[in-house]
Amino acid sequence: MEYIIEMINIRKEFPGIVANDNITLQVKPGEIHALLGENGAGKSTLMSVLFGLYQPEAGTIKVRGKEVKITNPNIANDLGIGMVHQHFKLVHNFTVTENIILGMERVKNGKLDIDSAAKRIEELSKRYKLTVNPHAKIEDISVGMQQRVEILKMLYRDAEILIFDEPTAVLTPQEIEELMHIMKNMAAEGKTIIIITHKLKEIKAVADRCTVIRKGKSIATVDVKETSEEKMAELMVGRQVSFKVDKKPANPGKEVLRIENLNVKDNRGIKAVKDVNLAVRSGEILGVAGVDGNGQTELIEAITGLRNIESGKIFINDIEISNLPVRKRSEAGLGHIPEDRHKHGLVLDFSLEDNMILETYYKEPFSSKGILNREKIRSYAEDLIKQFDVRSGQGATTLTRSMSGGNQQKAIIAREVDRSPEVLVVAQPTRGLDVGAIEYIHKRIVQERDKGKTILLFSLELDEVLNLSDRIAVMYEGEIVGIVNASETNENELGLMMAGGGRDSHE
Amino acid sequence: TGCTNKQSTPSTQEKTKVGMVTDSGTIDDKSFNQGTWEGIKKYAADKGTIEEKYLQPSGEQETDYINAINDLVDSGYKIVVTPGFKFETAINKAADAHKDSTFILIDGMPHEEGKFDFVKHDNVVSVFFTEHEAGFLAGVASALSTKTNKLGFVGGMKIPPVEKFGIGFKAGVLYANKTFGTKAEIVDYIYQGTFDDVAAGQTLAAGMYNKGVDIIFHAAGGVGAGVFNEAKQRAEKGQKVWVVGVDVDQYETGKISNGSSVTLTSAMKRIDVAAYDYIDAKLNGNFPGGQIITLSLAENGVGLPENNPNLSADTITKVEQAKKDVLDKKITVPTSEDELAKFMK
Amino acid sequence: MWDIITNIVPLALAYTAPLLIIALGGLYSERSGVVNIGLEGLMGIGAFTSALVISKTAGNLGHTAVYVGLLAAALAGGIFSVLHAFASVTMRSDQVVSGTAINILSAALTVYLARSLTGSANIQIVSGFIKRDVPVLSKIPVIGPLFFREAYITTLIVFLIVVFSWFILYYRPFGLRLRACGENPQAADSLGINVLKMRYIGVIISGVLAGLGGGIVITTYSGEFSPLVYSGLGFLALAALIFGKWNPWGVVGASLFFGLAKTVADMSKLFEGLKGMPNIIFNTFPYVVTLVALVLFSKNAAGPKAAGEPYDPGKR
Amino acid sequence: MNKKKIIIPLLAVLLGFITGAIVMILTGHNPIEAYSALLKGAGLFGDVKRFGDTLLNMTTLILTGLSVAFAFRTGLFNIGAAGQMLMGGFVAVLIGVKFNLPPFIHVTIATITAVLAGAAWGYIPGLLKAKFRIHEVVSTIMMNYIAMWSVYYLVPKYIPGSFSTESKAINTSASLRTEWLTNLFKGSYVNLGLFLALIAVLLIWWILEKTTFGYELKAVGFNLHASQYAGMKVNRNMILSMMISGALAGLAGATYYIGYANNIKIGVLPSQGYDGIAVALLGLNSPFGVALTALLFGFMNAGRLFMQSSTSVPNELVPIIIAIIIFFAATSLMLETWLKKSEKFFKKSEGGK
Ligand SMILES: Nc1ncnc2c1ncn2[C@@H]1O[C@H](COP(=O)(O)OP(=O)(O)OP(=O)(O)O)[C@@H](O)[C@H]1O
Ligand SMILES: Nc1ncnc2c1ncn2[C@@H]1O[C@H](COP(=O)(O)OP(=O)(O)OP(=O)(O)O)[C@@H](O)[C@H]1O
Ligand SMILES: [Mg+2]
Ligand SMILES: [Mg+2]
Repeated sequence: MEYIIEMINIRKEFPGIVANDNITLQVKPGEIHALLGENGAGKSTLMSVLFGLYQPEAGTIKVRGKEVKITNPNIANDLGIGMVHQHFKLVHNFTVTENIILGMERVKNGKLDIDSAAKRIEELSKRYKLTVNPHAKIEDISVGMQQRVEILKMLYRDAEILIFDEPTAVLTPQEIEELMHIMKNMAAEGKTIIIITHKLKEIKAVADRCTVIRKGKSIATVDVKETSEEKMAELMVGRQVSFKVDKKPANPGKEVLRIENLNVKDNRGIKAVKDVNLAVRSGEILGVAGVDGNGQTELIEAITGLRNIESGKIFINDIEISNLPVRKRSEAGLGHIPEDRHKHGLVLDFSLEDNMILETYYKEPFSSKGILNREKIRSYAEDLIKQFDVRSGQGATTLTRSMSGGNQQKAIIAREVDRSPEVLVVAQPTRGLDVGAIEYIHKRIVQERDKGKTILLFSLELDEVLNLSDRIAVMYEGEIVGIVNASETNENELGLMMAGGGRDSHE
Repeated sequence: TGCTNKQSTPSTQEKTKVGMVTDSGTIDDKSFNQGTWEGIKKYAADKGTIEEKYLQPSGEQETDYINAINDLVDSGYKIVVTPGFKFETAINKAADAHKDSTFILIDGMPHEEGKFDFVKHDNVVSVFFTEHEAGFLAGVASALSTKTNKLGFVGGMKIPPVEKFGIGFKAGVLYANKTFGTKAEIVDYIYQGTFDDVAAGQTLAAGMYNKGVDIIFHAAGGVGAGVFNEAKQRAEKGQKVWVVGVDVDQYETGKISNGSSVTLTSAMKRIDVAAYDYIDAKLNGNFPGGQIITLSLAENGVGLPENNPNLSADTITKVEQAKKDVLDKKITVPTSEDELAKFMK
Repeated sequence: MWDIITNIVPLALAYTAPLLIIALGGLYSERSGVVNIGLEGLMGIGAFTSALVISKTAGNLGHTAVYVGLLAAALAGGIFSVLHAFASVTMRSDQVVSGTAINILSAALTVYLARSLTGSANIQIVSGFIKRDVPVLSKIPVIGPLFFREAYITTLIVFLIVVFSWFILYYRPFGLRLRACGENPQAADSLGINVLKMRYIGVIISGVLAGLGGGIVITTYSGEFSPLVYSGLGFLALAALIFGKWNPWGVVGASLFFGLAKTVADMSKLFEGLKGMPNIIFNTFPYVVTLVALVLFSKNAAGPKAAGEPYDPGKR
Repeated sequence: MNKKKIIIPLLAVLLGFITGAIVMILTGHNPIEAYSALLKGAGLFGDVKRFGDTLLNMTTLILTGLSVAFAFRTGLFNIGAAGQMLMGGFVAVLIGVKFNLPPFIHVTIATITAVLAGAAWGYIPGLLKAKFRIHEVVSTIMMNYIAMWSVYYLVPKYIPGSFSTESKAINTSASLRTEWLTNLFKGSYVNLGLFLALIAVLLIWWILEKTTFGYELKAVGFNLHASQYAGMKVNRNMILSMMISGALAGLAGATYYIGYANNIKIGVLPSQGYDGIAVALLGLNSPFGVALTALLFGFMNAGRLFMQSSTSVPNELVPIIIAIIIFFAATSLMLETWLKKSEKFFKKSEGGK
């Protein structure tokens, strides 16, 4: 058996679009096979077909050489196929164990047998080094642990073929490292892995072979060892892509954003930000690095006004904004690209144009005396759409929900950048985006800096922080444990600091 | 279907269409709607000269009533029967608008809004009942029948007919105490406040029976259904509790599984007779148009049922005596609290 | 005082039982992800069916007819709820619209059928259940007089169903799956659980229980079917469901709380000291205290996450 | 897209009537006779008075429908329109009975206070939701009953009428009825409320589509978090939204109690409050949809009794038909798929030529 999985000439249409256009994918047993392609290229769709969530219009699927019809996930499970979805499919108020056993529960003495399931989960998590607390509720655990739960779900079902759809988009560097390790482990144990990721480095690190998809068509399958990152990117986008952000040295001006002794509590009432002091100057990008859950979210929300502070002060140009409502802060010159674009960034049921004026609708020229000026709004939105190359079906009137993540993100960036706020808080600006989109967004952020704006960048991706920032602050357990110049540091040093060690640590 | 009666015998004569509009509640309310309708249906069955139909208006506002009456008239209904004082102002207007139609208004008289002066229309007869007299007899019967000397009254909403039943009941108990030496006392005299809260009816009845009340007189529509329900459940267990029914003979309503009934007696109001009689009067050319007619004990318009299996012979005799006192005008049954106060002296 | 309490509590329990079972029905439906505003209508169907069946069969079956009537009520509620399931699960329509249609349809249809089948919209039953002291249990001090004296057997049945439901929902695979469908149907689907089937089951159970609730109304405190059964009990049950935070014991608490408040208000007219007070105080009492209780105890009641959203496997 | 939005409810209505006809045939009645009686009773064959009654019925339903729809558009489910309507009506009647003012001024004050009373009754659930996150479904249900019992107590105490179950009639100066309209419609009580309702439709449409306020309300309705992020005052908007919803219901109360009727009865919650839910949903929560649906319901209400009195069809069939229509509207997805299929079919057969 040369191939454990063969998807031959798969075609899948959605209303108005061909998501998969005669794609062929062949995966060898025991290999780690990467799937690469732009946002919307059709990767998730292809995997959903393999997992039985969608039925293809044409094409054949062979598993272990036998032709199969996978009409629902149960069949996929029976064939030993498991999938970790791009958006986790977990029940937030169930425990880890409950989530894992869901659908194949065992009963003992008439009751759900949670205990022996938990035991088995503990065994699995030891064997594959997937640390989880079987009795914790999903809503209480970190994203990284949630992903480990997803993986355990597959292993618990004895999956032999594991599909990972963008598993690293939401992970911290450490977690990514661990995940790569786990994948290699699993491959070594004979499991076959298909991984979708936009990060070429990761493909390089773990994958044996890589199939590139562009606009629903399979372009090529390459041997990863023999193909450079640049080459893969070029195959995927159809042109050359530069990875290094093009930027001149910063030219910082006066201090614009100042944070003094800031303390903030999280949802559970525990102090999440502790005595933070920061000062950012105009014309510079200050990156904040740190492992997820070390108070970044709370810090962002405190600065932008989405969360009350405990004590301390925040200034923009000597105006204290610490207790101002969101609107006042925005008028004082604060902009915010939020980390969760669906929760905060967009009203998904609004049209694109209505989203473009989300913070400025009450101002001239979009409205006067409380009455919207639809013409102005339309022309403004169309202008931004053109300027920022936001792609969508029906232009300004497209329902935002139907847009791809990358274009949704571009819309937010267009909106925030165009307002040209003096201080721009940018959180996870490129999560889940393809290299082309990332390249573009990075360029715009640097442009803003060069215009003399103050930029506070939060990113879980060390690469991004290192590439974009002029200075880097590292957050650990709610404290800023050190600030370094981007040009004078490297991943190793940052990683160490993020783990609580490093040069400026207090003890 | 329930509302049209297709007569099988084809008559050469065109049948007169007789329509009815229901008051609040439905046609099967075991009270004035149902009573009226039964009178009409009985007439149709007996004589075969009318074709009958009822309408339930969309609401209880005057506008709803007027529109329902219009619909009947526009569909060729010549006689319209409306039970309930709520129709008073609507009939006042409709009678003018439809001079060719005849109206039988039960429990009310036409008058203008905000004024209580009777407005005479030659095509309207107004029929009132002396509910207090029925309540009075029920009170006498209850006072004579109680073993615990504790009686209860549950009224629905505080509307004139209900109040009159209640006052009469009080007077009857007083009369019995004075005349026959009974020691009955109305320990709870309550208006529940609705005609539809069945659960509250049961709760109230349970509370009263628990206090030792053994007879409850209800004039409360759906709330009364709750009272009956509680009484029946207790009777099934062998407890001796009773309900006095209202408007119609509620003996059947009170039946329990062994065939007996918890209905001691019922304070009746012969609405069916009124409907029957005035349709007949109209068709025979002796319609008392423009009159206000009060049907009382004397005309057999109110009273207790003929058969009262649950009243002892002695009680029946004594009730007859009380009835005679009223008929002979030896006593005048009060209709209001003020009159009741005088009556006590 | 104790006298008064032992007087009130059994009556409150009698009133609570149908409210509780209807709310519990709502719980199954909403836990599976389908908002059921049609509880009132489903209750009415049950009430109608039980009254009809009991009145038609009591002659032959005697007291057994009452149980047959209850079963028929549950069955009819279940069958009628398929309409709601079909609209909101299969057709993915707005669940509130479909529930509203159920309410309107039920009220009109039952009265229509009652008139065409029996000639009257009121269907009376000769005898329903009778409050009795539960042997042995009613002798337990304190608890006995409160919960087991003057109790309807249906109240016990309802509480058994609550215990059973709690077990089913939290200790059986079925419950885990049902709840998963209400929280994250995509997750359930990806694990091979048939979301549509689970939702059908949830809605049908809600119909069965709401229908049973209607049957209990008839066989305990009402004694007859009439258009009056549509007096808002289903809406109160919806309120109890939310007040009880979509949790069986919470719903028990909320229903009991409401039943007690209502019974106290009804009984108040019988107590000497209270007779003189303006009746607005008693009549609004159950509703006002419910609001106050919500303010005090029930912040942030969040229902099943996916309740109200039709499940569309193609949509992410 | 937009065309489809209109076609589906229309199809639903059509299917509802067809199903109603089938039910009639099955139960031995003549649907053609029945439907023409329904239309005739609603004045669609030229009886001006009857058509006036259709408009009269429509008036209240437009406003309760708008009330529910407006709340829906901002993410709130207002089951409390009945209570808000009742409180509005009570206050209007109170003013109408207690004061003696020049006609125009009197009715204006009565109407405005009704609107305010409705808003106040909506304010409470709004506040409870904003401050304590109490689900508005529970609180509005409770507020309905509180309204019912408050009116039950207040009417006999302050404005008792001939009987303790109803209030005195209002002074004619406080009535929304006008002679010229009544004459124009040959005695129907269609009244100024009709114009108020139509103005409300336009106003609500304008607020929702054209103003920043409407923009905010919709944003809050769709995505609370994004609205917070954008600097909108979420709590304030929630309260305002419930208040406007209540105000519309209060206005419905005015048109009903000092227009349709001229006094207020105790012990009942106006059914129009609940009907408003159906009107809103069938009208797709859009102001114009609500107006059209209210017209449909209005004419069914106005014509149903005539249908019953002049044919053998029982009156209960009308709500059955309404329910069926709603049900078809609810399952409009099925219709949509059918539409799509038929579209495809036609396109294919065209392409084949
Ligand atoms: N449920 C759906 N309904 C309609 N169209 C869809 C649906 N899912 C995907 N598509 C279409 O199919 C195309 C491929 O989507 P897919 O999710 O497979 O992209 P992807 O390669 O996974 O993108 P990303 O990198 O952003 O995850 C999209 O451009 C979209 O237009
Ligand atoms: N319901 C839908 N209807 C139409 N297209 C859809 C739908 N859901 C997703 N898509 C399409 O699927 C593609 C990928 O969607 P997906 O949500 O995977 O985007 P994404 O870039 O991965 O976003 P994110 O990273 O924020 O999750 C997009 O091009 C989008 O247009
Ligand atoms: Mg994808
Ligand atoms: Mg993506």
